[in-house]
Amino acid sequence: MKQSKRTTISLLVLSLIGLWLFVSAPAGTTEISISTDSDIFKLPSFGLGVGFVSGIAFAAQVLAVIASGYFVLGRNHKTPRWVVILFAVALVFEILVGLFAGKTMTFTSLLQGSLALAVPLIFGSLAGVLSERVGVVNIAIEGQLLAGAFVSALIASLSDNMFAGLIGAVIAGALVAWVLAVFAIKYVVDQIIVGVVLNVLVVGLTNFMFSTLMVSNLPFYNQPPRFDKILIPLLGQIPVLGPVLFNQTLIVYLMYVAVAVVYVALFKTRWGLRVRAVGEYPKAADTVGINVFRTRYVSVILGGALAGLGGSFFTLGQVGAFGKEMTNGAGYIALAALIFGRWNPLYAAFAALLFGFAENLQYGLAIIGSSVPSEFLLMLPYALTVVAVAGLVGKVTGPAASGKAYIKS
Amino acid sequence: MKRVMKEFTGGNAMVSVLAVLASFIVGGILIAISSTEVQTTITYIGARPADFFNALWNSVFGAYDAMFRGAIFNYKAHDGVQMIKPITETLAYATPITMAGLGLAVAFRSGLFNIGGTGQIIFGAMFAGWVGIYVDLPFYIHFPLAVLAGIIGGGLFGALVGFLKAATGANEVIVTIMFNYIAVLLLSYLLKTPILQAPGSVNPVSPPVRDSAKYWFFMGDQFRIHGGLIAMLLAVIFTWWLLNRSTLGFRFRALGHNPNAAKVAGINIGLTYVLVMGISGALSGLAGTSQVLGTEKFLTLGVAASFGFDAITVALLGRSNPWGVLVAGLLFGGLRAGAVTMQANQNVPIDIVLVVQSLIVLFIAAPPLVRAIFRVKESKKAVAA
Amino acid sequence: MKLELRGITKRFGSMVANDNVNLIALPGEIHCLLGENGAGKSTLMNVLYGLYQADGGEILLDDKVVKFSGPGDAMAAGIGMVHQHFMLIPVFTVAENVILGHEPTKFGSLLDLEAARAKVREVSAKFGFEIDPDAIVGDLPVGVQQRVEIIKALIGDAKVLVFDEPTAVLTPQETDELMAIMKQLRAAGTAIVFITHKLREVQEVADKITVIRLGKVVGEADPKSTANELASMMVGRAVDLDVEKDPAKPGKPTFKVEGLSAWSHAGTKVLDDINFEIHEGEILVIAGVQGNGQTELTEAIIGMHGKTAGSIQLDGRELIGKNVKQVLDLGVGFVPEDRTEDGLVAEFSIAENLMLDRSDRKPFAKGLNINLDYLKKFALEKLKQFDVRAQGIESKASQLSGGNQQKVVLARELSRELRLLVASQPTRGLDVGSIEFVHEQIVATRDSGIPVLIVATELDEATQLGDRIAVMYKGKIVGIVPSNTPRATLGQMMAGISA
Amino acid sequence: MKTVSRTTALKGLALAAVASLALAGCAAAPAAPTATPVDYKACMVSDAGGFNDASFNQEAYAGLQQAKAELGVQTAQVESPEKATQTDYVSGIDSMISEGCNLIVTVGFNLATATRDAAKANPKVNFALIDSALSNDDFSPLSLPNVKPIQYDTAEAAYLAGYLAAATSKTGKVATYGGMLFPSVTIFMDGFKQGVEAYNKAKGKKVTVLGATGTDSSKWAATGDFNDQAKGKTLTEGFFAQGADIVLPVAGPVGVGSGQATLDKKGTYVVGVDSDWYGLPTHAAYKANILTSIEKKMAKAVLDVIKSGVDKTFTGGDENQYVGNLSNGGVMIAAQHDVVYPAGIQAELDALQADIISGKIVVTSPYKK
Repeated sequence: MKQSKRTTISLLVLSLIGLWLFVSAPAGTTEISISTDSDIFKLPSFGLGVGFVSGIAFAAQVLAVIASGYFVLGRNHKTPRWVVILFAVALVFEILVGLFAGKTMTFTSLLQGSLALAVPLIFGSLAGVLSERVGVVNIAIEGQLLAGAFVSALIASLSDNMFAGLIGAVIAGALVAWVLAVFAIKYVVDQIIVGVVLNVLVVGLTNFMFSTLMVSNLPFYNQPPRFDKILIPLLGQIPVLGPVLFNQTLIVYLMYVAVAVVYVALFKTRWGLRVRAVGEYPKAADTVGINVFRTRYVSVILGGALAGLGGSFFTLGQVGAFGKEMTNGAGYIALAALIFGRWNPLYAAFAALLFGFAENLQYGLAIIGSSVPSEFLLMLPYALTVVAVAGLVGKVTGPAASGKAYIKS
Repeated sequence: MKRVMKEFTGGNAMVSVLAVLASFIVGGILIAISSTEVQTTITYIGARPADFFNALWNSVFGAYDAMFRGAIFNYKAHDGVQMIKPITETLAYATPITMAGLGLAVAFRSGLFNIGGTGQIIFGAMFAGWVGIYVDLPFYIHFPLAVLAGIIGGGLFGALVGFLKAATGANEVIVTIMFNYIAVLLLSYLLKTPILQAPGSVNPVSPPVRDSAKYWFFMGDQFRIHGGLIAMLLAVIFTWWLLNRSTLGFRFRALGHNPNAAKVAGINIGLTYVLVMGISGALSGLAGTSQVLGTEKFLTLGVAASFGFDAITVALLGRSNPWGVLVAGLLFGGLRAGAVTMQANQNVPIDIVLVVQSLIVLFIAAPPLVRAIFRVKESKKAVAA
Repeated sequence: MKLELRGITKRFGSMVANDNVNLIALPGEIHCLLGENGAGKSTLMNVLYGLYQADGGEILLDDKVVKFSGPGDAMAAGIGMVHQHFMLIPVFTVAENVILGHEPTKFGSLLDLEAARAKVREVSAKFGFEIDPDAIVGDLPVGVQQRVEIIKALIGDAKVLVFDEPTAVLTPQETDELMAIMKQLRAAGTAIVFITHKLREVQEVADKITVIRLGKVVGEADPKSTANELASMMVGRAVDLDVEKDPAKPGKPTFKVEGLSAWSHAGTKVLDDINFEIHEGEILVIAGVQGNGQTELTEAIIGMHGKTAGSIQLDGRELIGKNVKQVLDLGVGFVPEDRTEDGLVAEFSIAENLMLDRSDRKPFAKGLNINLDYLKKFALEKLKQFDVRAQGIESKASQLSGGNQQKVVLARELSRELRLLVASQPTRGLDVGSIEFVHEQIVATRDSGIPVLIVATELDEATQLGDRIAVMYKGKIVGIVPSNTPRATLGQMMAGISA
Repeated sequence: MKTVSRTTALKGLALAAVASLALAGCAAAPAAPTATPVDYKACMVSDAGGFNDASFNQEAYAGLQQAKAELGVQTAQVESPEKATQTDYVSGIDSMISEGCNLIVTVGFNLATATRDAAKANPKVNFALIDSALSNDDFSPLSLPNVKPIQYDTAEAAYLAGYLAAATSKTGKVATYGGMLFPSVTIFMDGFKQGVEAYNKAKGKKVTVLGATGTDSSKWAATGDFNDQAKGKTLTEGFFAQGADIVLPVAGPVGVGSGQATLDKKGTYVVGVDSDWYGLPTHAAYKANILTSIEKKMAKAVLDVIKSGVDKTFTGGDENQYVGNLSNGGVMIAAQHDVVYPAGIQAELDALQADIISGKIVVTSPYKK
């Protein structure tokens, strides 16, 4: 089936959900509360009629489907991205209002939690972007995150200094990435193999160090200080977005910087051009005098450093201690976000946010009491990812040389 | 992948042995570090160095001796059963890992990266478990039916991935990762509903599988090896046949090596994706049956353990060659069985095994590194242009 | 700048790719390096360009010995190269490709794409190229891509320019234009090394000719030598460049294409109302510059192209709507244009490659098993029949030379019960001996009364092999003409001008 | 910016000490040990999560350590892997048997079947099974003379904690969640909920329990695993955003995330589980915000059962099973630490406890059917 047509059909099918929600919308209202404690001007919460909102949202979906059909069938174009976004926003809003019918939806908190869950995913997907854009598949994101989490907790505890912990996390992540790079680039081992195995290795090492070293003296080895939230003046006062985006810990601010820097570096600088060239066609890069191996090492290791930083969010940003296997698969989700985001740092970050949102929505529903068993709610983010990958993204092609070792004859 | 396969087949046995040796040396270092004896004696190494070296030797030798006694032969045991029990434990662990490893090997050889071993094992176990628990039939029908159900369960779950890839181009790595989570959660849910939960139990466990559906415990109840071992060997032979002798496997490999050429030669790529993932999942499903109808005898949340991920390393270590997978499965089974004794006897954390396992794979994948470590010269090979 | 290669030797393992090669290119001179595929021309140029390190000999620029540890050094020294396989990143724009490796920047390390565009425009204007610096290279026609490649080579102010088989993908007109560019550069004092195996071009522009064979310089030739003289020198024996064949004895038109159109994934029309028929015992050559719909046409015939409309009939049966397997089963033999990508599984043995299309049926399959005995017998027989030079039937396809690989593909495709043979650029990149063999096989197939469709991009091959020639341009057939149509006319048709 | 301040100088010194320790190693050699150990070997097999889970495995392990120190018994233990199967439990127990253990404590309901089979096969070895009784394959109860089940009616203590939480809450909302919703998890949540309801009934208030809406415990809130502490934190922040100010995490190490969440919002508290979190280093960062803990005194029970083994007074079988409850001190809520309780609440709690012990109040739980 043609890619473009599939989008239309997917939207059409999804709009059936919208229709069903609209038809079955209960008569009640959904309270939406958007103020948080840090707000100076508290906005009152307000109620929305579920049926009314569903109607509007469904109408928007119908419009989007028609627009998509017009572009695909009428003008033989792909469905423009804004149509898909319009549709998604309308549907999500309809679902949200429906789910929280008769309850209070703490909208801002929902977003806050989504961001918190997404932070390590975003760092992880940036690591993946840097690595895969230069032609090295990075399955080891999980290991890089976990190494970062472990080392940051250890160093920050020993030094009683969070910044030392951050540096330690960066080095740890970079180290794991360096091993990946050496095996993938120098020893030409299949990159997926190295990645999978490195994840196991890091789990083994951190578990080992945890149970032999850390637990022998927890206050000494595993009680790092934790970053406090910093409220940014003015920006932090913007309703909804302020408390979500600008009342966060240093690591989150570093994440914004990292997304922006990686984006600019990849697409606007000499270095980025070379990185992408190496990832697309290393031989061509070689023939214009670019050192393929060095470029690969640098980019992969920088990626690992970012993932390490992301790992520190678990310990220094959130929990304040290391726990066995605490990353719990975040690296794999980051990988999914990266592919979903088409190897673009911005899109990948949005994909990670989407995942964080799905996951936190699940918590939000569990908090207010849901009619669905917890397992099915917990499945939500994973099921959504499958639907997204199969239905909307389909076959995506990454950097052409990703996963292929460059062998200079 | 292709290149590594070549590397692997080109590498000689010497490198493999040295890779395992190197990994055990690193493991030994960790063991020594974690030993409290070693930690204490090093503080006065100047005063009484013998203590330190004694402790060093005791910790490392003691650990690996315990591992040997836990994985192969317990020469310290008092009766024959206890003496040979370790090797049967190794086989018991090796059975599901090898089966699932074979499944992943089939996928790898066909160019698909199946990370979904966990989910497929769970589906196999759920299907086999349900039939084994709730269907009442004479054993000669019941047992094959239950095993078949498990194979089908894993196979369908795997084939679904192949179908999604064929129909929509969805990346199988992502889909299988997500399916693992979904399978675990589904099992967790079903174990709390009457569909699978044992009546009268408050915990998430199923009723036991009926005797008529169980694998044959041919060495008696005091050992944990059962007919699954035979099934594993059959699966190895089957996989070998599939990949090397069958026309279907030929098409799988053609797809794995060069999908374009396969397409031009008239091979139906989409259908082949479904079949590859179906058979891959079916073999993992078989691992599920070995768990639920054999070793475990009832369904719990832990049924798949880490076998799905172990299977990846086993398949990689075995170079996706069925006999290689068998050897790798036995090695990993032995490590896992030995680790328990090592922990019980010497207090060595079980996580050492993960470290050793992953190092083995890394070292074996990079023969030049191993040669560099041991300063072995590369064997004379004709270097092609 | 004067370039001199002195005693260059390059070995790969036990194979000597260049054996004591000497070559001097003077400023304002076009020096042709003539040799067959695999003669060691490209290796020599890779040594010059710093991609390979020579095992012996030295490179001199203006009589000074230079050492290149990589292409960067070579570029800095003033050597530019137009590669045979374009060294362009398909997803990058023209400007990005051109500046790669020596990017203009602003504010430290931010790319200055405006400066890049200006540079592209400047060089482009100088040589009369009309190239949009912001176009994505992958979307450009091959001929234009090559100009990008030339701009890339020139932008570093190259004093020595190497053209590595640059005309393989060009129309005759584009080739003429390229020759003009080369002459323009020569006039400007650039030393040009022109690597090719096409004699016509050598005769047109060469000031000096060095012939290389099996890694050794076999001598210098006079630019005024005849084609057959040059060819004999190149191949090492007397060769007759003409394809020997009897006049066609066409039978019934059993293969018909009517109103065939096709669309790409992106929705653009790639085949536009194609109509032709081929008679039994006749060779129809589809001529045209690469990328004008030939690939899509062959894909549509064998059932690999997505969206198509119209009709393709073989022996009265409709092929559209059938999948690849069904089409092959109707007796279509298909030799794809890229044999390593689409024709062979490199990791498979010769024997396995020979049964790639029929592995699932008798006699190759015995039940669910592969019939290894039959396969062995079959493979040995084909090895002999098609003169495949290999250690044995267990040799991997990747270990074979290009000619032998193509023989394996032909052996497989011709061993079916054929009703139609479709071969896309069947001699691309082959040595003269293999070309002769492939041509013989195709003619023999024709003579057995089978309609044959050949896609050719080289006019010489088209006119020699074809009984009739259909010229394609932008997804349409410009016209179908007899094979003795003048070269100039065909060239015009290839540029879209109807005869 | 620091959340926790500690003496940096001390840390620096310690760091240097570690370094010099590794380098120098010139301390004097100690004399040979002289203590004479008891000829009794007590062993333990953990559930997944291991002995450092800051939760129930750790609490049980503490009992084993105490026995080693106080009774002089030899010990050995096996930590089951993070993703454990029955196979791992069985081989863990088997290896303890080969180590010649006299008594094997198995921690968690997951080990019930493995314990039963091992006990049948090794009648001379004694077992103590925590958090589960034995049953046959058809789930009829089973009694083996060499197995002592140790169970806890945690709901009773959770009831008190729920009452206390309801009384303490300023927002009228408290919250609870599990790691995964097993009975040994939901029993805490259920008891907690009953305590809140009791408070509402007594005072005519309407304190609600978020995360445990409705009677179907399978639909309550859960993080889905016992590892990801960051998830625990996010979920807890979600509770706080919905207005809750006290949270009971029943999720092993994931509870740390909840504790950390209390640091970010003033006036929020966490209720510990399994042991008194106040005293555990793992929870030190937020110990001021620990309202109370629902304690399962496993260490004591383990110590007692080992002692009975040493004294040759071990009694197994269903009839001799130990059910820890308020009455025998097997479960309790921790004493007040830093959090200021509402006036008079301690007296109320004492009265409630007396009523539960006397049977006047019945806290429903799987142990009282």
